[in-house]
Amino acid sequence: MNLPILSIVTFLPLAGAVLFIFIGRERENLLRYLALFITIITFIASLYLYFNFNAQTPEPQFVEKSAWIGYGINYHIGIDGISLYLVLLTTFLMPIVLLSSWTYIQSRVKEYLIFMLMLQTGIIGVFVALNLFLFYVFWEAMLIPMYFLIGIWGGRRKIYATVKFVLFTMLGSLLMLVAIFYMYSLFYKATGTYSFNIFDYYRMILNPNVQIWLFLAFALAFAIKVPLFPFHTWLPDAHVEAPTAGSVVLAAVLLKMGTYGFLRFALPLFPDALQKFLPVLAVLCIIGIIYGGLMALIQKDVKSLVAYSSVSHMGLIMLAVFALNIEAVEGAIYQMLNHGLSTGALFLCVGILYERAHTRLIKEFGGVSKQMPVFSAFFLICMLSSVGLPGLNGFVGEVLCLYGVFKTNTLFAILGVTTVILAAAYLLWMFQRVMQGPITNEKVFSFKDLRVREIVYLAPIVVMMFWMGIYPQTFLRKMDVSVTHLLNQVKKKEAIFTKAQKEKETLPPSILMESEKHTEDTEKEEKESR
Amino acid sequence: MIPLSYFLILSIILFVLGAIGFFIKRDLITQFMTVEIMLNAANLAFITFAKSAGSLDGQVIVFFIITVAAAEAAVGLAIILLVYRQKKTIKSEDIKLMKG
Amino acid sequence: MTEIFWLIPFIPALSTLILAVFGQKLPKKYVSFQACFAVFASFVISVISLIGLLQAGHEHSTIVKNLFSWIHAGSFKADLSLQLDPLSAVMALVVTGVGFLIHVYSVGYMAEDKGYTRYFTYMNLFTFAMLVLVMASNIVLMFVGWEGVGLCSYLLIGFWFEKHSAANAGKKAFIVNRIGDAAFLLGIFFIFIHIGSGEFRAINEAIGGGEITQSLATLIAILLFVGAVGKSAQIPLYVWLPDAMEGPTPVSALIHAATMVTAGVYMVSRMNILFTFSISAGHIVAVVGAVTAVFAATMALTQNDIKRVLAYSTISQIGYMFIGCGVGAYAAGMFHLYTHAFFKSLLFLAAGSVMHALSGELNMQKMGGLRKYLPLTYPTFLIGAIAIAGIPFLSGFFSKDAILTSAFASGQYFVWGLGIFGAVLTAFYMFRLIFLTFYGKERLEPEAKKHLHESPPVMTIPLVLLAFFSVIAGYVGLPVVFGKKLDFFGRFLEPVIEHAHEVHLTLGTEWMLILISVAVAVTGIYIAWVFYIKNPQTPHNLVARFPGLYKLLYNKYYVDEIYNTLFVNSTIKGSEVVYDHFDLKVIDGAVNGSASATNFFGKVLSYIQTGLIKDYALIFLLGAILLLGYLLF
Amino acid sequence: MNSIYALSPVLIIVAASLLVLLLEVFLKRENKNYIAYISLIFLIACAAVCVQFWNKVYSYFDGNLILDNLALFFSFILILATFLIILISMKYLTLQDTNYGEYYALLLFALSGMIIMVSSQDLIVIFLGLEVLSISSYALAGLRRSDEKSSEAAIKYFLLGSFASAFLVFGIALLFGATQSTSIPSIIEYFQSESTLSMMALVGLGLVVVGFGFKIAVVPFHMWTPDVYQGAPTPITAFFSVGPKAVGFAVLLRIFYPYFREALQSQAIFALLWIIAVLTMIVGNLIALRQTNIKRILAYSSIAHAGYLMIAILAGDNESLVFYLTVYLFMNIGAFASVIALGKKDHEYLELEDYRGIGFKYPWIGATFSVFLISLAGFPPTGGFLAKFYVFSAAVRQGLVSLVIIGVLASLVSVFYYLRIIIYMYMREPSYEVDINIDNPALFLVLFLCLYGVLQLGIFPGNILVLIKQAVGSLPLL
Repeated sequence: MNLPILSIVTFLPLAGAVLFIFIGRERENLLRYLALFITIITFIASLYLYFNFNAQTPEPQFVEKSAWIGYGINYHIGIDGISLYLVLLTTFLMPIVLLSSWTYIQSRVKEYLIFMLMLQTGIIGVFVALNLFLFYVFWEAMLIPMYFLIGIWGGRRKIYATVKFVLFTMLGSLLMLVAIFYMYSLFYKATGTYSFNIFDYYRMILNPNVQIWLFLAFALAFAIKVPLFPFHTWLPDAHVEAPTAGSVVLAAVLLKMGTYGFLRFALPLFPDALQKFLPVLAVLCIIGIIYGGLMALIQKDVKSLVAYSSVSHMGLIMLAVFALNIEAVEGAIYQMLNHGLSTGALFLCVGILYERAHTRLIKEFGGVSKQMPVFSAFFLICMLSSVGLPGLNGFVGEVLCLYGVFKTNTLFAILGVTTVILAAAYLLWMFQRVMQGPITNEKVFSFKDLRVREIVYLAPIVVMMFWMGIYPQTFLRKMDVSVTHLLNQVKKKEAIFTKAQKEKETLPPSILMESEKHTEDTEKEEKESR
Repeated sequence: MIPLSYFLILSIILFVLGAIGFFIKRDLITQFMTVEIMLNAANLAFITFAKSAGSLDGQVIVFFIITVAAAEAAVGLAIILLVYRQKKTIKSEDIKLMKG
Repeated sequence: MTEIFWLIPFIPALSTLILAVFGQKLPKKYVSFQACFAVFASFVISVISLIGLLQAGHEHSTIVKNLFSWIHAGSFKADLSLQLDPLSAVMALVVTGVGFLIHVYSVGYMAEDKGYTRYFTYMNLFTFAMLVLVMASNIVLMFVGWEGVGLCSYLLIGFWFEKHSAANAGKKAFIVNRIGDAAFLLGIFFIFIHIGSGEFRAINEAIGGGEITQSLATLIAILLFVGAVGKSAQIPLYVWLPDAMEGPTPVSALIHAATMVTAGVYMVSRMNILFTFSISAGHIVAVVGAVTAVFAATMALTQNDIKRVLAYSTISQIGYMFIGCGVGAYAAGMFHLYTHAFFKSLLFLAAGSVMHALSGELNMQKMGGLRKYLPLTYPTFLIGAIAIAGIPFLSGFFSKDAILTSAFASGQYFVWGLGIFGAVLTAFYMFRLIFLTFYGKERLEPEAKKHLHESPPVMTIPLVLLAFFSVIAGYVGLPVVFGKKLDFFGRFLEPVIEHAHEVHLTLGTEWMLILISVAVAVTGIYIAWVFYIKNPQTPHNLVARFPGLYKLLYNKYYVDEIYNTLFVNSTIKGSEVVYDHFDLKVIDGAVNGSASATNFFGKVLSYIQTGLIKDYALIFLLGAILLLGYLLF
Repeated sequence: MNSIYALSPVLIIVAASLLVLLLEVFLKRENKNYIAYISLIFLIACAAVCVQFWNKVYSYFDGNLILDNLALFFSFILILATFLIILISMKYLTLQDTNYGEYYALLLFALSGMIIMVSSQDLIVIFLGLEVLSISSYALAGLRRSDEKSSEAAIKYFLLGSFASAFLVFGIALLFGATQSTSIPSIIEYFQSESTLSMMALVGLGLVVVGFGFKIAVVPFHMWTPDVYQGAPTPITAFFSVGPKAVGFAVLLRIFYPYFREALQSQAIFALLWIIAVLTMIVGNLIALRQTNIKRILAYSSIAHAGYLMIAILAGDNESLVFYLTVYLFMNIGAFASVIALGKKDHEYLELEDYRGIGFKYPWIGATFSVFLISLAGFPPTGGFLAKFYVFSAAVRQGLVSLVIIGVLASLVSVFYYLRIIIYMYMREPSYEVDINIDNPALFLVLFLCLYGVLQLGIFPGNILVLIKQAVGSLPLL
């Protein structure tokens, strides 16, 4: 494949952002249309990825690798069955998000669009990076545009929210950075060569005692991003204060970076430590599921309600990830996409309401359906998909997650099933108070039903919801192999440990697994320089 | 004759005196003078060592240091004058516009 | 000809799609035509496929049509595949047949409503979901229909969402159902783990082959049954059904009487092998059914809201069906389901027609003497009442009798006793209803009396038809006393229903039982006559005599209140407390606390920076001294 | 090879400064800018010489002055720094009436001192260079005669500076006594040969550390920094924050790099520097949280950065150290340049409050300033990130994990106050009018150059890394 399609998908938005710098800020509509155009092109390009994706191999595809800085820092990207969909999700949502903020963002449109595009590049980069350094660069770089998006276009407590968001995330990721360095040096000590290539790291088998610390560092970073139960408080603030578009991206894609991180790094790199911490993590997930649901039940602000609901949903996803079996993990990935669609859509709906009412307090609404029947139909569908109604996407993911969890631990599954009830409770109650009943607030009478633009960006999501609910094989088929491969890796390493522990061997800090295929990515460094 | 260590001890004493003097003295000139004392303590040390080693290096160095001290004195006094012209005082505790 | 059976659910689905997308633009007439036609078409097809089955005979009585593979992940495989066998055929027939009549009826009933199109969209959607439920060939797909009908009932109960009560009822129905569904889901998982497939056939084979243990079977059965309890409004999850009457009356007739609520019964019969295999599960089903039958009946005694009476009676009747299933007479249970579909929907529609006549009046205390005004509604209503009361030669009699007989035969006399007692109550409250509504002196609001009129033919014709069926439907399954081979229904179902422990009673006992149930019915009616026609004071005297009991019944044992305080409010209150004191104070407090702590240290340190040269020198010197000291010692 | 060429960079600069001094007398006040141009030309010439001498090791004064690649690289950096400083000064001087010819002369003298320091192997020569640097720095700090703060900065700098240099000299004296020499190689040789070090030698080394600790402003010898930075004319502050620091570390590098290559890490001196590094990072960052004056914030931030650089010293990883200093030059000068950009006749906007809404009022300044701050905070894809990345990864490789953890946490704190400035620039509505003099092409040139530098070093640092490798390759390995 001669065309570096993956790089194009990744960096096209950034190129757009750079281009924008040279366009006058007063030509707002030009900017808007251009941004929309760019994102759509990106989406189309990413579709190319989907159609030419070979589902038969777990190896990363569309790989591009070129020497960059040295010391094992290479430009190395590629996608497998896991990251493919997250990339697609991102590219799919971006145009929608831009459309949703078409009129909502009136001030500083130029900067807004620039940050949006930068954000997209950052996010996609995280999902495609196969070099740990590159991954970290994107992971951190992505914070900056988000910081501005919340901080400039946010609500009343925007500054508090955005600073909290950035510091919270950085706390985790900086410790992860240290862990990365540690692995880096371990690899150097083991092989005498520098590498950040995750496939080299996959081949590394670390001493359990070392693993524990590294795992904790990684897990913290990802757990904050997900967010797992005790680290969730940044989320409601960020969501409530962020502009609609921000919330959508945050909920739909950014949170997935945490779960993705677990799948891509924490699990295959530290299987042994994972086994140690599995109970704790699982319990946290379950607490998250129930706790998030209960908190969502009593929120007074629609947005924070949805925010807590995603704490609950993500809890389920993580629980499934930790179940470590094919059904669960596939379900988890599928549920990531569902959560992306449904929660994103819910935020869009909330945004639509907010544009009309300029409030998000539930008690200010009531009987909106009467005024906006079309909207209520969309809202209903999005809500139901989030509730996990069969026939819509949510169900497939949910049932797979729960089933997978059930396979490994019945009790956890039974506790996890409460989400089925809680989700229905808080969402339906919210829907009743907002959309149904008599109209109490005369402001509601002035609400206009959906504009064409709004329908245009809600419709694709709804279509996807039905599609993913009725014919999920489209998506499940292509992740099968990758997921199986991932799980095998974990199993293989565990086996080596259990063997080692049986024979009472004392493992060195790290040994290298003779892997069937050698990654030639490790370039020799002359010893003198050290 | 007097053992070299005595000179060394003297120089150390001088140095310490200077150092202490620097922060118990109250006005800029004196503080600057204490610094001069410390420099000269260093000079004394150099000479002592030069003697003990029987090499000239140390003695040469002393001249360097004296020159430096002189230069410092020139600039330093100029600055002190500048301060005096603005604040009409050379008490060092009156100089605390910037803190925190 | 039967191969096209898979079209049955998809015709309504298509119609739903069209209505949902273009509905707002289409003319009313067309909308109603399309909606009704869709259901009618699938009705025709189900008739065809039923005939096909009858011809096919027992050996190949099950046809499976696999449309496409739905979810395949690891060991979890669920296909979109439909199955036609006697059981599903009967259900499909009921659903489409009764459904069609109710659609037609709705054309008249909803004529004035703004949400006309929306209504028919939902109705078609419901028909689709219900048909998926009954024709699914694996349990996951069944769950799809299961939740689908739940959704539709949510939508249709809350059809007039401007009304708080309606919106509330809808939400309540959905959430209560979800509780059952959660259990159902777990049951599905157990099945997948231990049997490895969700296909009914595979499940039955597995159980037949003794692949799973008694206790496991019981566990699964109970989990599934909890789902059924939710859907079919049995104790303790029945609370949503009475409120569900907030929806339009045809909806109550179709969803909350004829079809959806009986889904539980269908599911149990579908899994009958499982339920028979685990004896204790069967007992539980029977007992729950019996208790519910009586419990609900008692609540029906004192209600004045005509629809609520019918709602409680529905609960109670479903209780009977579960008795049937519980004692292993699945055929009987299904039979009652089938007859009940006719007369209960008849009753609802008739009640609807009464309301229509009285411009929406529901309170029976504000009716009376209506029989001369409603020449068509009255007799049909009466037929329905007689049928449900269990007077011989009408459908209700046969089915109920079949259930009670087999209950007796199975030796669970306690259950049987409850059933009999329930029968008395049933007869009583039904005729209380009749007498209060159509006899005695008129207690109408003058306003309502002004434009009091019989309903239009589009509404009355379905009534007549349903009445007709309520009379004759029973004759497909005559009691065994008339000879085994006359029980067409039972024999038709045989291939899918295994006859576990069938005890043959002597003819004498059979007759005796029949007589008892007849006597019981008559007694009930007689008491009602005494109470409400002969000397209408008696109720008031009774109330005066036992005020406590009356209050208890009138307030439905305060169950709603108890649930509210016990579950709903406590949850909300608790969460609020946790949110305020834990989420905000503890967790977030920790976050902000660490931030301010850092800031505080910064403050402290910045005090050292006094701006005085001597202090700077002092720090410098101290530093130097410490440094040297460290180096030397 | 022994050649008089070794002197050429220093001589060029000194000549330049003398010439400038002369011109100052003859030129009229309004065309003082010529002086600037002339000095710029000389700087370019000197830089060219450095480039010429690359990979040729000239030395003179029997090895006391040696132009190895390290010296050349540092000289080049310092010349570049001075170049940029002069560019940002030109307008500033006229706006803030500091327009004295000796300004440039002093700057050049300071530069010559620094070049001497980086290109010398002998402590005494280094000391002399240091004094040349310091004395002109004292003068520069006090150059805004109209401003009391300026003179206060000068006096504080002067007194404490000379105090510190006294310690340095005495330390050198003791080392001389212990080792009979003042040349670094022989001293190191002594340290490695002796099994038990004489007390005198240790104290001497300690005092030397103290002396340089003052220059590079590590805790607890940092006290002067904020005040001097705040009081001095802003371009000079930029100069202080980059030049002396770089030089100080260059010297420490020469002393400690070979020192730590060996297994001497167990020694007390290592633990000592460890403590100093930790203190520096913590104190610098924490106090910075409280500041409201931009120059003070940057002052404390520069202290904190000294802490990170100490980590590099401890890790004995010269490459990362030099790279960090290079990046630091660009981002810090850039930051100060942005601060200078926000000034008008006789007034500078230095309080956080002034920065409300600047980002949208002056998009370019705001954007560039944000980039520099983000780089200082260490976000990718800027040079600041890569610099931290190298230092920390090197440290981890040397097993200094705990130190690195403290380091990253400290930089987490730093993120807060760097982003705080951005908050003011972009997320707060201006409360009063801020109008600045934007007709200042030289300044914008500098902004651009620094921006370029920061991004180039952040994204494609390859070539510079090669140069740095060659530079530190010239260090003696024992």
